[in-house]
Amino acid sequence: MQMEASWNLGKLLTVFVVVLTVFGVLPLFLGRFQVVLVTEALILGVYALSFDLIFGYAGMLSFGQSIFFGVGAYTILYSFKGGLGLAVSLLLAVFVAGFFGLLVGGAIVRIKGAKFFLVTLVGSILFYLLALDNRWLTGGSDGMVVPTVFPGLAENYYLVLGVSVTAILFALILVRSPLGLVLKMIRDNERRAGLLGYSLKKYKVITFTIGGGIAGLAGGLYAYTSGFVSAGFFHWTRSADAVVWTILGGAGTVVGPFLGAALLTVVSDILSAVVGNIYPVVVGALLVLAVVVFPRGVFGLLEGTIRNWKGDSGG
Amino acid sequence: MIRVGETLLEVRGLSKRYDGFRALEEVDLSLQAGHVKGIMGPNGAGKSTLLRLLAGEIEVTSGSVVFAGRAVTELSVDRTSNLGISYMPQRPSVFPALTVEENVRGAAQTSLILNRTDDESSVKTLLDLVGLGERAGVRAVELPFGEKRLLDLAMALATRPRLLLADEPTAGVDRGSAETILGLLRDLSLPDSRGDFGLKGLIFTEHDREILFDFPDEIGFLHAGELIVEDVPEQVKSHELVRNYLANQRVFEDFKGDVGKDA
Amino acid sequence: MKDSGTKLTRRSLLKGVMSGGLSLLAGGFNSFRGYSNSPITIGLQAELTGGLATYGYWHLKSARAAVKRINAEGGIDGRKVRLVHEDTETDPITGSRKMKRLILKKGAELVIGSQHSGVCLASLPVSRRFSVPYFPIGEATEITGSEGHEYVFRLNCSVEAHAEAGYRWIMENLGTSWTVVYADYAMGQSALEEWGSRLETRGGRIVGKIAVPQGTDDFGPYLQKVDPEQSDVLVIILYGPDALACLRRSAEMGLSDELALFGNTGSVEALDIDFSGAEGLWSITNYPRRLEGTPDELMDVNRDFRDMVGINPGGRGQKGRIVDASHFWVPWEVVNLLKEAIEAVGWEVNRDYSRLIEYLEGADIPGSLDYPQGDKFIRDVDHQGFHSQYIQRVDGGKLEIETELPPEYSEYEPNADL
Amino acid sequence: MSKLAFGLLNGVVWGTVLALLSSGLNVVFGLMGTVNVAHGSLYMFGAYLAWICFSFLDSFWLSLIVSPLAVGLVGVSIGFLLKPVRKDPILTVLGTFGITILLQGSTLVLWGGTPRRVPLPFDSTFSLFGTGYSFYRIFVALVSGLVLYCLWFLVERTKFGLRLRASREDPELSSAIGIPVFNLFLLGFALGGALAGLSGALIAPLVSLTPEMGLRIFAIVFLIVIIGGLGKIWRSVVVAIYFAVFRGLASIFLDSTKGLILTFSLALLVVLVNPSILGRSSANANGS
Repeated sequence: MQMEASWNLGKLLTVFVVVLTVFGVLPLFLGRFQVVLVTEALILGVYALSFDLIFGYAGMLSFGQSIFFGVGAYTILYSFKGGLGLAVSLLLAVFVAGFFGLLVGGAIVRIKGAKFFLVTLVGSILFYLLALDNRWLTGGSDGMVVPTVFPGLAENYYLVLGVSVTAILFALILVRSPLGLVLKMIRDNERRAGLLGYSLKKYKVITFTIGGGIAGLAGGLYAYTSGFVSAGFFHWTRSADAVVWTILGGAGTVVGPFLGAALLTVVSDILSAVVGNIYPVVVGALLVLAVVVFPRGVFGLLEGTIRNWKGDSGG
Repeated sequence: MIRVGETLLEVRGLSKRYDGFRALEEVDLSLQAGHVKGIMGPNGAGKSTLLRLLAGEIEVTSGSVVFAGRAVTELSVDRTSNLGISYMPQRPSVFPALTVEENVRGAAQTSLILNRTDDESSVKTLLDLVGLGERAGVRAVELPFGEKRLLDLAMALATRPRLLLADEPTAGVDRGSAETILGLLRDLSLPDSRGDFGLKGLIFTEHDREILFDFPDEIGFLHAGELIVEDVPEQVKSHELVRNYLANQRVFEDFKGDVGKDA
Repeated sequence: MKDSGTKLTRRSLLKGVMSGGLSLLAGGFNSFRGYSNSPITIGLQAELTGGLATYGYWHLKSARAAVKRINAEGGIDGRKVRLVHEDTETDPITGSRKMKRLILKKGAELVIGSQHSGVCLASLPVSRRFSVPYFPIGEATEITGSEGHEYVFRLNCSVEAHAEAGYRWIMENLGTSWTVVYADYAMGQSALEEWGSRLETRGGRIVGKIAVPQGTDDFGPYLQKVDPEQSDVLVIILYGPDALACLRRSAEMGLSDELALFGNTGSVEALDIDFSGAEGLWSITNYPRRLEGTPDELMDVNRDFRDMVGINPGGRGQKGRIVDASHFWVPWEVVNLLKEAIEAVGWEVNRDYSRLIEYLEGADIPGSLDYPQGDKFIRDVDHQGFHSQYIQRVDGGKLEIETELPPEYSEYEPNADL
Repeated sequence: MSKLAFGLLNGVVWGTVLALLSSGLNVVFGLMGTVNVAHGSLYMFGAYLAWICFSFLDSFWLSLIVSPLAVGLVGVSIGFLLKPVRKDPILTVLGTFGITILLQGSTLVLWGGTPRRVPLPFDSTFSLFGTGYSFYRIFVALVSGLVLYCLWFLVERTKFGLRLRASREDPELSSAIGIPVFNLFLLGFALGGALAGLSGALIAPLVSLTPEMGLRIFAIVFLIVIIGGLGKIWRSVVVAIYFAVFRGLASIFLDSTKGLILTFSLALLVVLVNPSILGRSSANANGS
């Protein structure tokens, strides 16, 4: 997180243009399935980013992100059924999921620590059960097909790339803004942030609203590109996915969640093709390792390496 | 607008109980604008509890607090902070992962969307004031204890308080930093330098008798949750219980564990 | 003490990482084959991990055996068959991605679908998007109903087909007052609707509907709701661990002594029923677990079929795994059906699928070694297959076939017209 | 009426078992401030050990000794592994969550996804309000009650318990006056693991064993501990029984998933409106 913070705008912009160019021409080098995989990794990266804003920046370990992912996905379904266009539908997904973020955040804002984890976990269990129970609305565990014409793989990719870039820019601006500073203060030391005049409730609810909206965007994109939705979108293991990606990638950074999501999407794809059911074992081991040995994730490792080069070349 | 000589803070019958334990009992207290008040008393006497009640960090069991003519008894800590009461906690309380500059900027900023230039300049002024200008880019966690305390003070001042509540500002702090802190508090409490920060009053708790009897206008002595005496330093010194306390201070200091601190 | 000679500059390293990264990504790229004489690639979506892992294990064996046999006999139209498979992890989201992986990366031109209805439904849009024929095994009715499309064919019976065949048999043989214990999610809920509505239009009565959430540990409170005085039959629509737990608790509570127990296909599928709680349980199945139960005229071909898949006459594999008898034959038959259809219409890779689809629509399929389950037909309006179903009973720890219900017995009103 | 009575009694029996399971979490969480998310998976592991004892050693009863010992050992290993992060509540949650995934995945690799079954050790049943009820359930409740009593005695009435509580209240002070905090931390994990293992073995004959069984029950057990109050073993017992009875009655008198939703909602509501239950420990855990 220090690297991101210490970079000035010009440097950041250069990196951004380079990365964007690489991603822009990427489909030319990739097979059709790789395009699908990268598209999915980007969507999941946006989803993990939404969790990272809540955890990595505001310090709340939420296992409830799947609620907003699911809400966003179903918003797209019904928005399409109502004949609305893609852009409007995605916006709607952001707003509806953001509204749910506001409600959920408002309800749980006073809870702290390990209990917060429990409350959000039970929250996503509840939403999943509600989705199962209201099959007329959600299609239950079997789900529903989203009524849309599938666009081409490349169109999908560029759409998702565009949305991801927007989300990243938004997040970068947000975390470097005074508001972002307040969130980091709350993460680092709630008590003092309160003593300095910041209403913890207000800022936590704001974070949940923003995080919810972005998760809804990811859910909406997912529903659109995969063409289906199901109650499983709400399942708390989806929340856990976001947690794992973010921790492995590097919490408290904007790039980390994308790294984590991409890494695990690729690892899961390779592993499940090679050895099948050993994947969860690997992920579990990686998570333990990450927590105990490199709590700042892959991004933290990368950053450390780069710092070492800097130190070497300087000396 | 509060003028020198008018009442800044008016406390009536303030009490606090934890599960039946009386941390503070029927405390009456007032502070005139322009005055500095020192609070002394043994550990567990309720000094921190008093300051935290005034700051709104913990809930009042009974009694009332009026600040600048406004009842603030029921307000939460962020509201009182925004009204101009700033509380500097007993132990250093900084944002460890953020830089020194970010710590102060976070306290000083007045907009949520934009980094305003006048915020930036006040951050710089404050850092220079406490002597941390050179350390602006260091992460707070890496600061030694004394500098953390300086940072604490800079943050407490950054909110532009009218009343500063400082809880043992020099306890455990190295000599150099302690002098900086005391010098600042003393300067800030001089009428002509108050204009810079708009500070109208200061209440602090302290163990060290030299500091205590150095510059405050009034001193209060807390014992077992009760405000035994509150008067000008000379009068307080002559009070029997205070004399006892001062004589035995070494004994008190050896006593570990402050009952009020974590409650 | 730094050796500047071996030190990497940042620039060169960045370059190395980038080109390495690109070649790594590009290296994984599997070019899409599309020339005749090349093998025909058939994909299989299998549940190898997760809740339905037992099913996927057998589906893969069954498909592999079929492909092996065809290749040994010269392939399809002289072209070899290549089987590619992916694990859905019993999860629709993963399953949908794996469907794309099969088609886009592994070049599957035809895909045999999953056992999991959610995975099948999630894969339907993919099948339509890439115009790849899809043969789901999942039983949800809407797969060949409201959500079906022209590329989807289901050889095995749907939930509604089980209901159509099963309710009549129960009414005629076990009783007309039922209590239904069902899984409280899509599979159980839709089954309840389909069984229940049929029962009630024919004058039967559902005395109690007991919904049970997935993963219930304590069945006591749920089964307490069963009133043996009022109902003749306890119909169990559960699968796997829940079915097992329900049967055990109903035996403990003495329900099995007071009324007849009837289970849907999932209730005993791939489960060891060698325990007292299962004794006397009736159930419906697409295909007998034990060789003895298969029709006499097909007994020999079934012996061969089971040999090739690796299943003994008792319905277990070499390691003692119990087969999901009701479904494992589907991949075998789909592969054989594809061979038959492709050879009949002279279809080539990457050509139009329309003639293939035309051939499959309304196909009449006679029982044989290619189709060991028995005679069946695919209805042209909704691409739903119908075949014989069997009523079986647990007797002395074994599943004994009681009755065979012919294909027509299952046929219900179509829900779609493609 | 008999339904109500059945629901109550069955709830008490099931609740006692849940209480035993939650007491293990309570020891680690309530007394040491560490949330062991892997507790559910340890329980699952204990249950699978019972299945192994039954299937391969031909004795279910053996597992009542083997499971607590083996799972207690796993508990110690977890404690050891998490030593570097044991003071950070969020990192311990994440770390033990990783261990959960690891244990569940390993079970799947080792023993497959097919549901496993351990037969009831007693064949005999008696009639409870018109339906059969196995004596084994009563046995399980009695054993659970006994173990809970011993645990209560250990924590509240012995020197060991005093040290455990002291190290929870003030780790620094405890080290200062010579209590080996880290060893106690390990011991707490061992105890928590042993309790999870024992619960798993006891429950094994009553449920279907799957790798997911641990995670499924974890949220419920965690809720019970939170609502009951940390370190308060008897209150956990009451809440567990209350929970089981309520859930049982809700599934008797309501549509099942709706009953489950109601149960979870009410539990969540209790946690939300009374955040001071966790009170001091969370404030301390979050302090800088």
